[in-house]
Amino acid sequence: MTGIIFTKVDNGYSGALDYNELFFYAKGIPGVGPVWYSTDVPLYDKQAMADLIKEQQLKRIVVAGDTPGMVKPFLTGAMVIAGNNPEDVVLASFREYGATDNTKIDRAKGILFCIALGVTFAEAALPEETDVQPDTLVIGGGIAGIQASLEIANGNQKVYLVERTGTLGGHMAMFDKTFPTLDCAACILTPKMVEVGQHPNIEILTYSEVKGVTGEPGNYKVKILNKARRVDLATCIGCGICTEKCPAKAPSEFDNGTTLRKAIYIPFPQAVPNKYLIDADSCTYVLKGKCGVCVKVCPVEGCIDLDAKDQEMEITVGNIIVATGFKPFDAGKIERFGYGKYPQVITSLELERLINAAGPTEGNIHFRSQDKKGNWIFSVESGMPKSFAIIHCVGSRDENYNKYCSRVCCMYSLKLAHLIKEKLEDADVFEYYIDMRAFGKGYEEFYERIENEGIHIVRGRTAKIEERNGRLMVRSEDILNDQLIEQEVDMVVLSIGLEPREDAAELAEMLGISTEEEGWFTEANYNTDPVNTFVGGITIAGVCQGPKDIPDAVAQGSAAAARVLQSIVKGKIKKSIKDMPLEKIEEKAKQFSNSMEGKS
Amino acid sequence: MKEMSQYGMGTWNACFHCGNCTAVCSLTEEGILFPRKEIRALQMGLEDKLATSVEPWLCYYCGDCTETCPRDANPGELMMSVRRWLTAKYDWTGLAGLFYKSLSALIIAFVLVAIGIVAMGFVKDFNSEAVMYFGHILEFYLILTVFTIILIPNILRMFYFTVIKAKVNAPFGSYIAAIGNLITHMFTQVKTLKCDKQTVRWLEHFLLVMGYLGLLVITVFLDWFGTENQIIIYMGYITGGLVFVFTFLLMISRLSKARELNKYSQPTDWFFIIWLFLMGFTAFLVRLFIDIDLLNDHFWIYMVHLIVVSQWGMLLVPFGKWTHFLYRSFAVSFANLKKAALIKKLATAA
Amino acid sequence: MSYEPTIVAFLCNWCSYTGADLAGTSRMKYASNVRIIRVMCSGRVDPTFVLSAFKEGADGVLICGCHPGDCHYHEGNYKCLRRYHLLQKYFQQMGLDKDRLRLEWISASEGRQFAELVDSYTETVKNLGPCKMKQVIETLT
Amino acid sequence: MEEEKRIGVYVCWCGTNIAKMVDVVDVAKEIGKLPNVVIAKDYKYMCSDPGQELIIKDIKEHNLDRVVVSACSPRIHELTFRKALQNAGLNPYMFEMANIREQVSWVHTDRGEATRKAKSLVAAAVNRITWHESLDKRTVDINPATMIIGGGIAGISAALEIGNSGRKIFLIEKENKLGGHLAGVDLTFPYMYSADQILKPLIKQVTNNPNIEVFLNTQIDEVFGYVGNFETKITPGDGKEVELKFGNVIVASGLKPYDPGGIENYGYGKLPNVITSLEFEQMLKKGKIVTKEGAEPKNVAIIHCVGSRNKDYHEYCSRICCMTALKFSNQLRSALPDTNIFECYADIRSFGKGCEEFYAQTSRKDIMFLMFDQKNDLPRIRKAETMDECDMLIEFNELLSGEDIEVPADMVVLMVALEAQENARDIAHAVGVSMCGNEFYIERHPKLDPVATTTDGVYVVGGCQSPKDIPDSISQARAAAARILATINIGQVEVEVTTAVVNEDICCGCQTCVNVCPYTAISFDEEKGVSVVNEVLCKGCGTCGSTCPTGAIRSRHFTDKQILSQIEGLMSTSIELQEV
Repeated sequence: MTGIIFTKVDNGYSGALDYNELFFYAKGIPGVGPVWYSTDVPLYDKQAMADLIKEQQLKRIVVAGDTPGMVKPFLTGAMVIAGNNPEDVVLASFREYGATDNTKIDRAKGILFCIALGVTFAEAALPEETDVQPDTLVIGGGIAGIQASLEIANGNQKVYLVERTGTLGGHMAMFDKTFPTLDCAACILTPKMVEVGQHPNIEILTYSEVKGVTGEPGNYKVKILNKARRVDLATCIGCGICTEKCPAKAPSEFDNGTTLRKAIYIPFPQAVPNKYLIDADSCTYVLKGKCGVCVKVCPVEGCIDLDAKDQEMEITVGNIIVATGFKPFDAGKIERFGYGKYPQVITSLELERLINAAGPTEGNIHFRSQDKKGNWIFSVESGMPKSFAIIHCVGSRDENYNKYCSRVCCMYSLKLAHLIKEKLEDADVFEYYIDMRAFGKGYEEFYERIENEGIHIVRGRTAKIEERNGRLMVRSEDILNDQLIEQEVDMVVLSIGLEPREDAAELAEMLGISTEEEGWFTEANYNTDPVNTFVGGITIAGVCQGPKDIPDAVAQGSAAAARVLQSIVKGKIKKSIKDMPLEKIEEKAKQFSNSMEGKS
Repeated sequence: MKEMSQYGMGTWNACFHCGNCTAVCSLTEEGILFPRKEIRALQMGLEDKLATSVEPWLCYYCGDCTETCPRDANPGELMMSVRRWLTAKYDWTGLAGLFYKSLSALIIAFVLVAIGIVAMGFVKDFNSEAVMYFGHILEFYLILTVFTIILIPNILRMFYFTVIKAKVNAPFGSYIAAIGNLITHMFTQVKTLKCDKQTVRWLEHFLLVMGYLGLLVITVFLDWFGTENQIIIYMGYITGGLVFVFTFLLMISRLSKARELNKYSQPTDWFFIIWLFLMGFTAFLVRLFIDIDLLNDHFWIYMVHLIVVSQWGMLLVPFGKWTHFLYRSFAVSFANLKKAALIKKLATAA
Repeated sequence: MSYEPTIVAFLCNWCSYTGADLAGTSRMKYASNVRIIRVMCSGRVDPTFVLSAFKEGADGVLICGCHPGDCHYHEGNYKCLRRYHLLQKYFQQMGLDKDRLRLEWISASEGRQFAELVDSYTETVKNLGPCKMKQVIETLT
Repeated sequence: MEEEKRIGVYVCWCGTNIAKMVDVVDVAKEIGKLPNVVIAKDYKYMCSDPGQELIIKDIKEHNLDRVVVSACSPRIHELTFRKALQNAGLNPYMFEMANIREQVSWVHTDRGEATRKAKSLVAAAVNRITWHESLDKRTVDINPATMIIGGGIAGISAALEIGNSGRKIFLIEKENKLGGHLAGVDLTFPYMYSADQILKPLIKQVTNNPNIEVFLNTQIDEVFGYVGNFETKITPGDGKEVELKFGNVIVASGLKPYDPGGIENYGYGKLPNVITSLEFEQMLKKGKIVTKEGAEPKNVAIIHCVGSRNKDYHEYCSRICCMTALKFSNQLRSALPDTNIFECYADIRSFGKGCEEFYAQTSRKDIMFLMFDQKNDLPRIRKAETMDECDMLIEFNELLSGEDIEVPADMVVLMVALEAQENARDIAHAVGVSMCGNEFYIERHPKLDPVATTTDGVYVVGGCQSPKDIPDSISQARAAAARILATINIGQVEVEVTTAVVNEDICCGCQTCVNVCPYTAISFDEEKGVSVVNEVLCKGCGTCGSTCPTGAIRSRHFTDKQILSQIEGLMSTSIELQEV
C-alpha cells in the first residue's frame, strides 16, 4: 500500500496551493491508503514512524509538497527501520514541475497522481506533437540572443531577432574586459554581432518590441512594434554629420550616463546595425516642433524623416526564444552608500565605461564632475583618483533588497580591481567582500593572481560610506584581521547585482510562461530542462532565467537553439505541458503504470 | 546557546558574518568591535568570551544593525539578550536570571512584595501618618541595602569578569580617568549622542533620568510627602511629572513599534516602563492629594505608591533592567580601561 | 645603447601560440626582442628554417611546442625534439653556440611561463653576444 | 614568372589597445613603402563593420589581390577577415594577419621598441603573403550519426536532444550502466528533488529510443577521420568488435572524485569514520547514517574544499561541493534531528538560482559554520580521548572568531574535489582535443564557443571541461547538440584545405613521409614510385613537409617559401631599423 504525507510548511518557500483540496484528491487516487499531513505523523521520532509504517503496512511513501525532499531523509531512515526498501520513499515536488500557486492546482494533482502510481510526471505529461513553422523569433539581442540566433541561422533556418534598443550587443558590449582571461569584450563580441548583421538567415529588428503573441506552439503570430528610428536604415551611410550638428544632448544609455550623447546618435562605434537613430525624448524637433538641423545637413536625401511614426508588423514563427537579459540593480536604493549623493560613488557599470578605451574618458579613470550646464558626467578634464574601494554584493545577498546571489559580481570586481591597477599602477585598491565566489574555470586561479597584485582584499561587507576630509570614508569590519576599517578613498565602486527587467512580468504574461518570485523566468525543470518552459515552442536563455556569466549565457543560448533545431529537423513540436488536462495525465499515468506492471 | 534563547529572540543563527553590523554601528571603534563578535561567541558557545566582554553594555540599541542586517539576524536584539544574560551572570543571588527566564517567578515575587506592604499597612491599622513614616524609612533602608548587598557586589563581580578575568592590564592612571567618565556617563548617557539620528532620543532619555534621580532625591532624602518647603514641593511635581510623561511617551512608542529598536520587547522591559510610570504617577497623585487635602480619604493611593516603590526597589532595581543603566555606565569606564590596556600593549610591542 | 639581440621564435598554433596570446591578454610584460612565427605544429619546423633565420641575422632561435603527450597531431613535438638534437650537433660542427637554439614546451595555459621564457632566453642570447653568421655569409659570398 | 602583386595593408588601432603602445600611423607609412604594397592604412577598429567595409571597398577600388591586417591575434579575427575577403570576391587565403596586439602592444612597455617590432612583424607578413596562393574550400557530406562518449547526465541529455530529432546516436559508456555520478546521488540541491526520479525516466527514454544505440563497458581507443566522417572500432562488453561511422563527436566523459588519502591532515583511510562525500551520499540513499561502529553519530563535521583551492592539491574550485555540503546539512538535520552539525568551510559559494536562499535557510537550522584557511592551514583530525565523549577531534584556527578550536566529531565528511578522469588523456588523444594543466579539456573559446573544440566536429561538454552542476552540464550538452543539429540540417560541412600535397616530379620515393604521418594520410603509390597524400585524412600538421629530403611535399599555406620569406622579412626590416 502507498501512503501519502503532505508537508505543508516548507521552510520559507510559500506555496499558495490549496492543500486541503489536494488532500482529498489524494485519498481518491487508486492504490493509495492513508493520507496524512506531516503534522499528523511523528516526524521527529524515527522508531514511532517506523511502527506506524508497519502498522499501516505501507510499502511506499509519497512525500508531497512544495519541496518535500527536505523531510525525505527522515522517512528513508524510518522505512529502513521498518524493514522496507529506502528507495520506496518518493517525492511529489510541486515546485519541480512549476505547480507553485493555486492556479496550477490541476498540475499539482497530476504530479500527485503520477508519483502515487510510480510514474514520473515528465513521462506522463508528455504533450502531443504538432506541425511547426520553420521560422524562429529571438527576443533580445544580447550575447545569449546573438548566440541562439547564429546557431539556428547556421542551421539554415530563418531567424527574426528583435532588440529593444538601437543596436545588438546588450550589456556585454558595454564591458571593457571579460574575466578571467581578460580578453576585451568588444574584441570577442563585435565579430559575432557583425556575423549576425551579415547573416542572410537573420532579420534584425532593432528598436523594436514584441507587443503581442497569439497562436499556439509551432505556430505563433507575433505582433512587433517597430519604433520610429527616424533614420532610414537602408540609406544611412553612417557619416555622422548629423550627430556633429545636432544641438540636443541627453545621457548616453550605452555609456550608462557617464557622458552625454546627441539626440541623433549611434549607440557606439561598432553598433550593429551601424546606423544612426533619433531619440524622440531628447530631439528638439520632436519636443518643440522646430529644429531639423540633421535633415538639413544629411547628405542623403530622404534619409532622415523626423515625422516618422511607429509601425507595427506581424510575423509567424514556430518557436520563440526569450533572451531579454537583466537590468542592473539601482544603487540609489541603498541610502547608506550615498550613490547619487556623493559624486565619486560610482557603479561597476560606470567604471566599465570609464576603463573602456571607447568610453567617455578614453580609457582613463577620472572623477565625476559637473559640466557647464550642470550635468554630472565624467570627462578627461577632471582629476584622477588615487585610491578605490570596491564593494561587493550591492543589492545582492541581502534580505532587504535581493536575497539571491548575482553570481558575476565577485569575479567582475576582481577584474575591475586588476584593470584599475593596470591603468593607475600606484593606486590603492580595496575590495570588500562576504564570500569570494570564484567558481568557474580559471576563476580561482584568477583570484589568486589578483591577490598577488597588491590589491587589498578584505573580508567584510561595507556598511556605510560617508564624506570625510573631502574624501569618501568606507566603514567595514576586517573580520579575518579583527579590525575596524575606516578607509578613506577617492572613489568607491559599487558592484551592483542583477535584477529582472521591469517588463519581464508583462512579457511572461504575453507568452504564458511563469516567473519566479523575484521575477526571473521559470524553466520547465530546474535540473533537466534549464531552457524550456511549460509552454511548447517557447524557450528561455541567458540571464532572464537567472544571473549568469558569459560562458553560461552563451551555452544556454545554444541550448535553447538546440530545442528549436530539434523541432525543425524533426518537423514536429511538442505542445504545452501547461495545457495538458488533468484527465489526460491521469489516463497516461495509468497506461504507463499498467505497462510497467505487465513487464514485471 | 540554547540557554540564550530564553533571554530573548534568537534569529542570530542566520548570521553569515559579513561584518555589516559592526561597521554600521556608530559606537564601534578600533579595539571595541561588536555585535558580530558577540554573535560569533554565541554561535560557537564561547560562554567565557561572552561573560568577560564589556561590549554588550556599550550598545544603546539604536537598531541600525538590525535594520541593515542582510540576513535578518537581528544583531540588536541579540545584544539586548546578551545584556539580560550578563545581568543574570553578574548577579550573585541568581534571582535576576530566574526573573528573566520565568515570568511566573517574577509575578509571584511582585505579589509577595505587595502582600507584604498591605500586611504592614494592616499592622499599622492603615494609619496614614504611621504608614507614611514607615514607608519613608523603608525607602531609605531599601536603597541602602540594595546598594550594599546586591548592587555593589554585582558591580565588583562585573569588574572581576570584564577586567580581571579578561586579563585587562591597564595602566594605573587610566583607572582614575575611568572614574571620571563613569560619573558623566551615569548621569548623561552621553554616548547615545554618537548614534545617528538619536539626539531626540537622548534628550528624552536624559530628562527621564534626571527626573527619576530628582524624584528619588526629593522623595527619599528631602521627604517630599512630608515637607512644607514650597521649592521642594514644586521640584517634586516637576520631576514626578517628567517621569510619568516621558515613560508614557516611551510606552506609546513601544506600542506603535515605530522604531526598529522597539520591535521586540521582553516582559521585564514592560515591567520596567510601567512601574517607572506608575511610580512617577502615583507620587505625583499622592502629593497632589496631600496638597488638595484628599489624601486621608484616599489613603489607598499612597498604599499603591508604596507597593509600586517597594516592588521597584526590591525587584526591578537590583534584578531588572535598572541595573542595565548602572552596568552600562561602568562598562564605559571598563571599556576605556581596555582601550588603555590595548594602547599600552601596542606601545610595549612597538 | 646596450646590445639588443633579435630572436626568432617558432610557435605551434595549438599550444604555444595560444600561450603567447594568453601572455598578451593577461598583459604580462616581456622583452621585445622576440619575433614570433606561427606554424601549425612544432613538427613543421624544418631545420632550414632555423638556419635561414641565422642567415638572415637572428641571434637566437626559439622553438616552442606542446608538452610531450599533448601534441595536437599526436607526436609532432617528438619529431621536433629529434631535429633539435640533430641541429645542436650541427651547431657544434659549425662553431655556433648551442644556446643559440632553444626548444621549450609551452602549453596553451602557460602565458606566464612563456613571458618568463622570453625574458630569460633574451638574457642568455644577450650574454652570447651578436651572432656573426650573417656577416660571415655576406663576406664569403 | 612573376605576376604583379597588389597588397593592401591595414593597421588597426584597436581603440587604444594597440595605438597606445604602437605608433600605428608610422607603421602604416613605413610599410606603404615596401614593394608590392599598393595601399597601407590605419583605422580605429578593423574588425568592426566599417573596418571590414573599408577593406572590401579598397579591394574593389584598388584592385587588391592580397590583404594584410595587422591587429590582434589571428586566432581571434583571421576568420572574420577571411570572410570579408570572400565578400569582396577574393580568395580567403590571400590574407595574412600580423599580431601586433597580443605580441606587441600588450606585452611591451617601450613605445619605440614596440613600434619597431610591429613594423618588422608587418613587413614579415607582407613578405609572406607575396607567396600566398588561392585555396578552395571543400565541403564534405555529414554523416548524420553522432557518437557521444560518456553516459552521465550530460551525455544522456545530448543523446536525447539529438536522438529525439530522429538522428542516430552511439552512446558510449565505460561503466556497466548509464547515469554517471548522478546515479549515486540521493537528492539534488537546492530544491531537494529526487535524483532517481530525474535520472531513471531519462535513462528509460534513452533505452526506449530506437535512434540511440548504447554501448556499455566500452572504451574508445582511436577515432579516425574528420568532421562529418569519423569512424572508430569499439569492443563492447560482449567482446564483439563493432565499427561505427559518425559525423560528430560529443565528449561528455565527466569527472572523478579526488582521493583524499593524499591529504595527511585528514587521515582518510586511517580513521574509519572519515568518509568522502560520495560515501556519505550512499549512506543517505540507503537511509542509514551510522558510524563504522554502527551507532548514529552525535557530531558530524563536514569539511569543504578537500583537494580544492590549495596549491598542494588542486588550485581550482570544484564548484559544486559547497552546495552539496549545504544539502548534506539539511539532510542530516532531517534524518538525525538532534545531531550537532559542523560545516568547516572557506567561502560559501552558493551562486546558482535558488542557492543563496538555500544557504540562508540552512543557516537557520542550528548548523555551526566554522571558517578555516584552505590555503595555508588545513584542519587536522585526530582520534579523541575517552573523556572527550566523541570519536575524533578536528583542530584548526577558526577565522571568524580568531579562536583555536577543537571540533568534536563522530563522523567527518570530506567534500572531495572533482578532477579529470583517469582516461582523460586517452580520450583527448583519440578524438584530438587539447587539455589544460588540470587535464580538463579546452574549449575553442571560453566565452564565445564554450562547447566546440579546435578540432571540427568534436565537442566537449559537462564536467570533462571543468566541474559543473546538473543544469549547467545539461545546458552545455544541449549547446553541443544545437551545433550538431544545425550541421545535420544542412547536411554538409566545409573542411580545412591547408593540407599537404606531393609534387610527384620531385618525389624520390624514399617514403620517409609515410612513416612520420600520424594520420596514415600518406601512402606510397608503387606504380608511380611516389608518395600520395589523402587530403581528407591529412590534418595539415606539416611534419611531412619538414621531413621530406627533396622538398617534394608542400604544406599548403605553410610552404617553405612562405615561411622563409617571412623570416627574411622579419629580419631585414628589424636590422635595418636597428641601424637607424
